[in-house]
Amino acid sequence: MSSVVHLANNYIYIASFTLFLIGFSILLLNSNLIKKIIGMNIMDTSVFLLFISQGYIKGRKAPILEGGGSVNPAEYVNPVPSALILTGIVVAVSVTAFLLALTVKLYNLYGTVDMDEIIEIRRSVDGNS
Amino acid sequence: METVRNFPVLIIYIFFIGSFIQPLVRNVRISLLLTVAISAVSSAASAAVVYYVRTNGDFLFDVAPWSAPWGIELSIGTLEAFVIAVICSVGTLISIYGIGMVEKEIPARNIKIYNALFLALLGSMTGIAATGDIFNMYVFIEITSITACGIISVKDDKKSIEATVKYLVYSSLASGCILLAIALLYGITGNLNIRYIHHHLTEVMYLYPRNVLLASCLIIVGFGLKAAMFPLHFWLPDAHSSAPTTSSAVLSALVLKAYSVGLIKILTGVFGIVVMSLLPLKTILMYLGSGAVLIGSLLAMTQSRIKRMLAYSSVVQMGYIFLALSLFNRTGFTGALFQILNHALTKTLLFLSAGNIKYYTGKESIEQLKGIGYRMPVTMAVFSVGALSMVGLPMTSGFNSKWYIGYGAIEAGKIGVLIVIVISSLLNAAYYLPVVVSAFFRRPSPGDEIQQPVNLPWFTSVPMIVMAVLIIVLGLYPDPVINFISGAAKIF
Amino acid sequence: MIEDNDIILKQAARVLTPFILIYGIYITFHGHLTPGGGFSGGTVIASSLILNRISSGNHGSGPEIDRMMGIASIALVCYGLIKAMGTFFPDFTHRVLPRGIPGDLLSGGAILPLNIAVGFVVACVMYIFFCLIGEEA
Amino acid sequence: MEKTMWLIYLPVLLPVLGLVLMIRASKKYILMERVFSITSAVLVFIINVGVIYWVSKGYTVSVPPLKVNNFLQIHFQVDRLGALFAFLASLMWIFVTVYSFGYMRGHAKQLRYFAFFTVCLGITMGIAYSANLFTLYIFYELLTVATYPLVVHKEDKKALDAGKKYLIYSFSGAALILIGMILVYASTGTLDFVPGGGTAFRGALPMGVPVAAYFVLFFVGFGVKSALVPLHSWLPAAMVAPTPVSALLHAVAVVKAGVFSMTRAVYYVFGPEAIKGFNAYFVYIVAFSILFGSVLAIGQTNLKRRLAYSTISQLGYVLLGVLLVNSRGYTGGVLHIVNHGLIKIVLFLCAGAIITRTGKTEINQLKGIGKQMPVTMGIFALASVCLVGIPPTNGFVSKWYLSLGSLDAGQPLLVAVLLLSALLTAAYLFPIVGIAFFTKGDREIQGVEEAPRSMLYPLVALAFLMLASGAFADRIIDFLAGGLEEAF
Repeated sequence: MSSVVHLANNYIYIASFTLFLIGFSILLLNSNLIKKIIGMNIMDTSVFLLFISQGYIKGRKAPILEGGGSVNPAEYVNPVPSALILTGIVVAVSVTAFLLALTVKLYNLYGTVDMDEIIEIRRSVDGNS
Repeated sequence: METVRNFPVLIIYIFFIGSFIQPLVRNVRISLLLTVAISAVSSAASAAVVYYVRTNGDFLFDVAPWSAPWGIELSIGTLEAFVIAVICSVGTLISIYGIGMVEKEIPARNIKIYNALFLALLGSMTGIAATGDIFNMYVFIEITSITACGIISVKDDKKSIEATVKYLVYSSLASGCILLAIALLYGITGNLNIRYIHHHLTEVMYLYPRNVLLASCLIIVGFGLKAAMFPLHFWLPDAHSSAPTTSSAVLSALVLKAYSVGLIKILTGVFGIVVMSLLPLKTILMYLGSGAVLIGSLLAMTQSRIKRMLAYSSVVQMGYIFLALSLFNRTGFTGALFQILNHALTKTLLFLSAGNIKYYTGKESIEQLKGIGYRMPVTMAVFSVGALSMVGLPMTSGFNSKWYIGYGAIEAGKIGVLIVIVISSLLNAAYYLPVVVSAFFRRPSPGDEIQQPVNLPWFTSVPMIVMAVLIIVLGLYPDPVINFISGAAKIF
Repeated sequence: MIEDNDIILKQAARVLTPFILIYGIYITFHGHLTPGGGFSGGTVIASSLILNRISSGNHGSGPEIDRMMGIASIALVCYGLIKAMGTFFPDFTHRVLPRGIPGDLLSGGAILPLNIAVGFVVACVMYIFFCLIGEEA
Repeated sequence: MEKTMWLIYLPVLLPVLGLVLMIRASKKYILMERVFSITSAVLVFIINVGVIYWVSKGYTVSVPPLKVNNFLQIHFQVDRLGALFAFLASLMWIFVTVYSFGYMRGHAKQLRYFAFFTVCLGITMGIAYSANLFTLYIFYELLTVATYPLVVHKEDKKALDAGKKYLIYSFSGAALILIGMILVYASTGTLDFVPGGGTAFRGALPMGVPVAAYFVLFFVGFGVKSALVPLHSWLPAAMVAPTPVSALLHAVAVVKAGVFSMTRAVYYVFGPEAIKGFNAYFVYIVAFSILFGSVLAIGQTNLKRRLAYSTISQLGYVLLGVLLVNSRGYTGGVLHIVNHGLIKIVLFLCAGAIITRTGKTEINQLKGIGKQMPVTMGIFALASVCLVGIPPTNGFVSKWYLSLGSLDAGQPLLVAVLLLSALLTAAYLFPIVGIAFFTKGDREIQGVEEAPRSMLYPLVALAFLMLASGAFADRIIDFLAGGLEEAF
């Protein structure tokens, strides 16, 4: 019984870990490059979800100042994780953009986006080259 | 003397601003010379930092106007100063070598981009070593992975693009794990500065034992994957062998080291000795290290192409570093740091000479290298110095790092580790010496008779000769370096 | 390959581009006040550039890319220098870029110029990406 | 008494200097490499004469240690044993260098041959002068690296295979010594050679590892280079090298370095008391090696391979003397280093002369060679007599001390082994002399004339030296006796 209660109030951890594992396995096991990139994004979003959920305090507002009044930190949620995740998102976007650019180049060079086929072609080319 | 305190940040700025300027430079030669100038300036600055740390000990430096727990701070100790000095100086030598060779391997339109990526890579590696904030370290790790993949794919041919994709996939896997570990640690301790996390972690550890265990496993897997720890090293041979010469030299000599230093900083800084001894880290690192050292050498023996063999031998040498770390004693740690310096020099030397051979004679596989010693005397002489250092001959720096790790193993009571090290240096001999033997003592196959010996332009041969001399000097008299390093080993 | 019967597209693009640009610039300049800032503002500016490029035909982009690359790297260098100023001469930035009254345009100290630089960089890089990938197809 | 003499560095560094000059200079003049190698050999010999003069006066010539790291130092110090070995090696080096002028005429890549030949001289001096285990280990490994190019000089398939085998054996031996060295440092805290051995080895060792385990590491490690039977197969294979190389390296420098380091390990690292408990087992291994080497030698048809197997068994004599761990055994063993070195080098040089003149390497092809090359074969016969150990010659003196030593150690069986092996030595040497003088020469041998003068003079000089060492054996024994009391 206590484990169910334990799971109940840690649902954030469960959600982010399952998402992480899904993304991890897609990125690792799938041979299609586009699917790999999608898997990578799922993995990154799950980590961002966990990171931001660490900063959430029940019953408080989002950390945006209206009209520059006096700032009482007690009313607001912890802003640090969301600021960090901005950088995290930028990093994830740039890695995705780089991977997409490489996929386009690979498609032009090999005519396919599937890593296994690419390895076959290269091995057959290397074999007789 | 106080201005030296902001040199580490200055080095990072110089590298990044230098890499931003690169696209603006008009012709290719100026951009290559700019790279050399910038890395030379920063290695001078890093030498000043080393001198400063040697005289007045560690120091902290707040990058932003806010102080530690909120702003990012750089904690520069003996370990960090040493690693920054290694990165900058070896980077300078590689960039000097690059003046002659980069134009020959990378298509002209990409050279400016290559130089920008090269400087950004050196800057982000210095960042990994210098920073005291783990999220900032994560950002630098990401920059290093992207720029490292960049300088592989800049060669624009089939193999390098495919190797880059593979490398980028693996490294984004690792980054995911590292970021998840950081999220967990942040969840428990509430801040990102290494010192503060360590402070809170020791209190809060008993409340969240599973979080700490999971975070440490994720960090080991993440950094292990990036630093080519033994079972997670499969991306390395493709990536390092299909990259252009200078980038494969930077990759295996410096990038792997930066990640292992990141691992050391987090393990000793964030977790600290108390937590580390609770976690089964010792046994994990020892078995993975021994696996790398033995099985890596066997894999390297089966290779027929030089660059792939050198790539596998990088896995072996990284295995030495992890083996030395697993000993958890002062001599072992000094051995690990000295091995970082030794491998950075030796591996760069070997990759550069392999690149030379490939360019001047177009030969890549080891059988074709018969009698090449007489065609390229300087390159092969330098290559054999590097090979003998890898084998651990007494007069070379390779022996000293093996001696320290071996002696540390005995002090830690693990004679098995010493035997593993000695067996692996024999295995290293088994795949390095045939190359040297066939270069000097085998007559060239009838096909390619020897033309007269190739004389290399000065900027290609000078860095290689400097590195060979450094290897021998470090072999004969490593004392000043080792006394400086053992300052970092006080934590054990 | 763009025949003249695409007048509608050209006219619509000519009408829309200034509004998109102003909106992007607004987001970039008010980065420290309203959500958005360098990155999102830069992408909006880039979208207006890309709209313009499509509407006026995918003609050769070699020199354009170099120019854009130049602008991006100049903006990056300025970003780096402003950051370096902040680190090495903290009091200098207060005098030149005042903290000001929270809430109005010049209140963010060094954040505003940084946002502008980042906006330029992102706009140029996005545009270069589009040209490169567009060229390949 | 300590006497610092900076000249010691010269023999160790000179050949390296010679190497560099040779590579630079020889592009212009052909003969330059020969001039350099003979001058460095003579210079080193002169320095060794000075060293042995001071050492015989009771001084130990040394140089302040160079600090490598805070564990290890490179330290040169010459005591009686080191001075004797250095003197012997440098003396013979001169003659063999002159001999190889004649032998190498017409061979390819002479520059590389003479360069590495001189470097090996420096490294052998390094081994002789080393004052701690680490310096000995450095030069021990460098010797393998420097002798490899000489072994594979012909660069044909056979030479490269022999070279590969040589490398594998030597590096595995060196690896064992590295482990032993680190263990010794960990348990005793120092690697320096202390006459009479480290005190730590007398009691129990901190790690609870028995002293015998340490000694096995060193015994096998150094045993590889001193061609003990189970680890000997690289020596006959290395006979592929040109004769001066196999003469000098495999009769004097390489194998003697192995035996010399074993003596250093027994008497200066572990010390006689520590070894006394378990030296019986090692002595029997060595005895087996003596007999096995001689038996195999009889079966060989190739002249140089037969001499190689005889080296294996003769080295067994030296190890026997060293491992008996009593003063007379020690004297006999070290004396045999000197005697065997002189005799074996003469035998190899005669073989070289025969090969250059007739091109024949098999023993049964040499029928009646005695009539054609009387001087060479006469010296060969003389050397065989010395090696067998017939009374007036130097071979007899060392065998006499060895048997006295084994009697002191209470091992009468060893005396029987010594006598039996003397018989076997006669069994594989005298038939050669028989074939040479007392059988009718067949046609190819008729036209052969005497060895060229540049090879004959060093041969004759070495023969006289061989006889002299027999006559003045007591001078050498007194020289050694001086160093005995500290060792025991």
